[in-house]
Amino acid sequence: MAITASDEPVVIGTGIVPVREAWETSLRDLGSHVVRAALKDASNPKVDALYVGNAYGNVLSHQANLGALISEHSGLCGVESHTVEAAGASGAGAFRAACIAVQSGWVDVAIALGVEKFTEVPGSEAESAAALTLNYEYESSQGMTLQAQAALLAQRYLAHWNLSRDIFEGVVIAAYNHAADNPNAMFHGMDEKRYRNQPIIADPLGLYDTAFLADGAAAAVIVRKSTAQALGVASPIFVRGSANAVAPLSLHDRHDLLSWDAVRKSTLAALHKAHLSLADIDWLELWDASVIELVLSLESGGLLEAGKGWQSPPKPVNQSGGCLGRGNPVGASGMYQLVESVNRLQNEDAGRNALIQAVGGCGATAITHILSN
Amino acid sequence: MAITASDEPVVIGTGIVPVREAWETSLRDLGSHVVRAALKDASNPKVDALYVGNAYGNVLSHQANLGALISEHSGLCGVESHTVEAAGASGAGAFRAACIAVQSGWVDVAIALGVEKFTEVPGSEAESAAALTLNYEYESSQGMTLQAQAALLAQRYLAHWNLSRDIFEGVVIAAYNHAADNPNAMFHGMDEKRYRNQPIIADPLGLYDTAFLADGAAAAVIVRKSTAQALGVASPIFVRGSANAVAPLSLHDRHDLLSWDAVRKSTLAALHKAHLSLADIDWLELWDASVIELVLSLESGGLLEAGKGWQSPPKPVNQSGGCLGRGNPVGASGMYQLVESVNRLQNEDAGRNALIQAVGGCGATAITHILSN
Amino acid sequence: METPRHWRLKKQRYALVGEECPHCKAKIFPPRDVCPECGLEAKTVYHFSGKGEVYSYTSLTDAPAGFQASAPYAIALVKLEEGPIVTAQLTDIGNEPVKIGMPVEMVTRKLRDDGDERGMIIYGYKFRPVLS
Amino acid sequence: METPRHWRLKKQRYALVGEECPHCKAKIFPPRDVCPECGLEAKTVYHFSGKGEVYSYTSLTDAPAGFQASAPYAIALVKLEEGPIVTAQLTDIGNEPVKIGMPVEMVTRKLRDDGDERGMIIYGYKFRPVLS
Ligand SMILES: [Zn+2]
Ligand SMILES: [Zn+2]
Repeated sequence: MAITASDEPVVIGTGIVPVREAWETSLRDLGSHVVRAALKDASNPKVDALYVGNAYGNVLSHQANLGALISEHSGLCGVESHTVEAAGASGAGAFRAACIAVQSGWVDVAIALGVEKFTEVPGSEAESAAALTLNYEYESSQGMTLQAQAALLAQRYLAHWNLSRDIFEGVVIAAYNHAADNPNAMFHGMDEKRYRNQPIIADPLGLYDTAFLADGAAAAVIVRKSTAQALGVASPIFVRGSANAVAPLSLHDRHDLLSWDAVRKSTLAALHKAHLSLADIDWLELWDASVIELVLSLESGGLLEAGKGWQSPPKPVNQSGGCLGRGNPVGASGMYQLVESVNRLQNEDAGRNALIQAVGGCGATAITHILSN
Repeated sequence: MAITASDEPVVIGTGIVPVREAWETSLRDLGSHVVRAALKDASNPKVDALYVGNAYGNVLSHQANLGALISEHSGLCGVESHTVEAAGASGAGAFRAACIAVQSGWVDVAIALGVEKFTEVPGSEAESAAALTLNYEYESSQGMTLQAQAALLAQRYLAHWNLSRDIFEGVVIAAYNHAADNPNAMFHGMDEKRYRNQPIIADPLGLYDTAFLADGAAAAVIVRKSTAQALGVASPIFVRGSANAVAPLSLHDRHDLLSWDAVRKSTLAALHKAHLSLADIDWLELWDASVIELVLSLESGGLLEAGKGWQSPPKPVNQSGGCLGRGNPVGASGMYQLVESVNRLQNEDAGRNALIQAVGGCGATAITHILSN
Repeated sequence: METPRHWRLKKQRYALVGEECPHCKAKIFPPRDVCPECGLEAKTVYHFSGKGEVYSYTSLTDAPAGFQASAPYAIALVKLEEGPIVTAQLTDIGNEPVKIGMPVEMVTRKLRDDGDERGMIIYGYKFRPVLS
Repeated sequence: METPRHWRLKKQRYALVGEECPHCKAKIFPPRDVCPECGLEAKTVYHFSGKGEVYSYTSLTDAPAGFQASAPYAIALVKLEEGPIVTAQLTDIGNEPVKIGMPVEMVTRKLRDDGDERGMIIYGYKFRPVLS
């Protein structure tokens, strides 16, 4: 069949559980729980495909082929399924795969799932496993970690712009305080005293400057606009733009450490696809696995000037609390951003546009979506 | 833009290296080598996306986010990229993702890559890692392995049909002998004496009844037919059908152990999409990570009757030698099947149809493509 | 060491605790959210008798990491009296040849010895021939 | 134990062996197939001097598995004289505070001690302050 451009992907149902340390629950149960919730929310359409965004299941749960595992557990035997992996952008990658699939006309009803389970192993092992998204041969094999990468960026940023680490305080406290209003968040507020007393774990970054690794899952049901009409869905949320762009995986392979090419390209491509400019965007959810990543995303995405990414942005950013306030189930976080944004748009006046961006690795992969109500 | 149904995906270039134990080469080098070869074969079009099919990189090479790693290493900074994982069907999953992407109109030029690197670790660790595609909580944690799964299927099959393990001999010897003509294959022939002297490793299956795990990579460049015409490609290979279907991951969760639902559904859906029946198919490449998997694929795909999957099929099957004769770089094997089939169709008279099917896990995920010249 | 997972699975592993579907009465193991027979929600706890028969089997000489101490061992699909099939090792089989259809019953045994993972020993279900 | 990988990387790790692009003369490390500067093929072996300066740095108290023995340690991006940036630990820094721009030179040191992975010890490059 021929799909017209105006028959764009829309979201017709979502499922989400609070980010937490879900000791008592398996990867499979976390995933199937939100898949079923999303399907129920969409009035149980017949499903064609389930795309699973996950970064660490192979290592932390010794489990590959999550597509077959979770679809069976969700009562969806026989559908299409595979895993999408792009480090922290895995969930957003599953969402984009679902959008592309319905847009192709080869798939009518797709579910995008983001799921991550860190508490299968003790915290130290989880931190080591998290370094999988670095270049093993030339980064993690030298003793590099995710937090150290963020620290190297932050150190260079402060030196380049002649700033002190105090600039991070306002950004981080805002994230934790926004999370106080998010029922899916692990953290509920932060005061100056607590922030200033944090231990420095990778100079210049402290304990609260990097998001806590945690468990979580979120899912969305995606169809074409015409399918939503046929199903009688009253107010779907439109996916107007979608883009994925990568940069060199390793920090040492980038021409400019402080300019995130993947974020810039992905932002521009998603806006271009949506026929919108940044001025048309009402609010944004950007990536903040660490505070410096949010600063660089704000600068490279064009919302703040270079060297000023720590200042107050001109539009609402990360009112969810972001990864810092919500907790970071890495491969699922992109779906948290998207599902929470869909739910928020459903409660806002019509005509709002939101830009949602997840980043995998330390600026290596950026996947951007533009949602509208 | 609106894509018409007749503007189907086509393959305009391929790259492949022989399956082997590539001690001296990294996952990244293996991948980028065939990506560049495929691009050169396609006269170097501007690339929009690279989809990486890989099953074990996280565990065997401690490396996630292969999309960013391999695209940079291939000189493709800034493209879209992510990893597709569906166990043995990962490579075929990347191919399907590329087809869907160009069909959506959101992507014009996509590369599908299958890459797997087992020789990063000693053989025993590789065998243990391979069990990741089983259900960890209820299969691998009980001491189950891939070979044991195949053996359980084979044992039940022989008992159910009252047959002896001699039925496997002809199937396996044919695979190894077909491989003698395949320059990408590890093995080059097998005689009865050698087969009969093989050690039994998981009763009733012997050493040669399961494919050897090895390293490999293969890639294809996929565009829409109209793009191929604009690029001046003389004779692209058409992707007429494509389908992915899953079954319960664990053998113990299946209603009928000897009927592969995923294979049946995926075969029928791909034929339906291509508006073809099995009678229209000239030859097939089916999955044979073990001999019993080929037997069950032949039966569930409808080529031979139940209980007769070990007999000579009515059409040419696995003239490449299959995984048994080629060696099995698991997440890459699906792309080997596809790339070799594309290359073969380019040298055949026009009007041929080939059915290519990869299976992930032990019958858990089946991804089928129908290619025509 | 993977304490959370093994703590979570202990109940199922020690006593074959699954579910009974409240809708179609199917007995379910491993436990899950959706009944594989009728597709409706399943949550009622059900204790299996642990009796069954060998549905298929093989024996492994090359054991995977963590299982070398028990190699060679027989691993089987066991069809429980109540319907579901379970993956498990066979134990205490002595010189008796394993056969499809052979009656077996559940026992608790050491499953693996995580020499590499800080000496953790994991117990769980295996099946042995029913003494007749 | 991961012999194949470490054997493969030994040359780069012991002596900072990279490439020089035959087309644009860019010096490349780590070695790769395509020159990151001009996009053409790069294969000519090039030995780096091992001299450079700290481009960025941090110090870690919580080290990942395999690196606990050397914790706390400083890890840096080092900009080599010839252009490329390398990720590496700093060593022999004594009480001198690390600074961006500080001159450093390559030395070979023990990188990790794979206690968990059969006692394999891996050597490779680290950088130390240049004695002035
Ligand atoms: Zn039921
Ligand atoms: Zn050059």
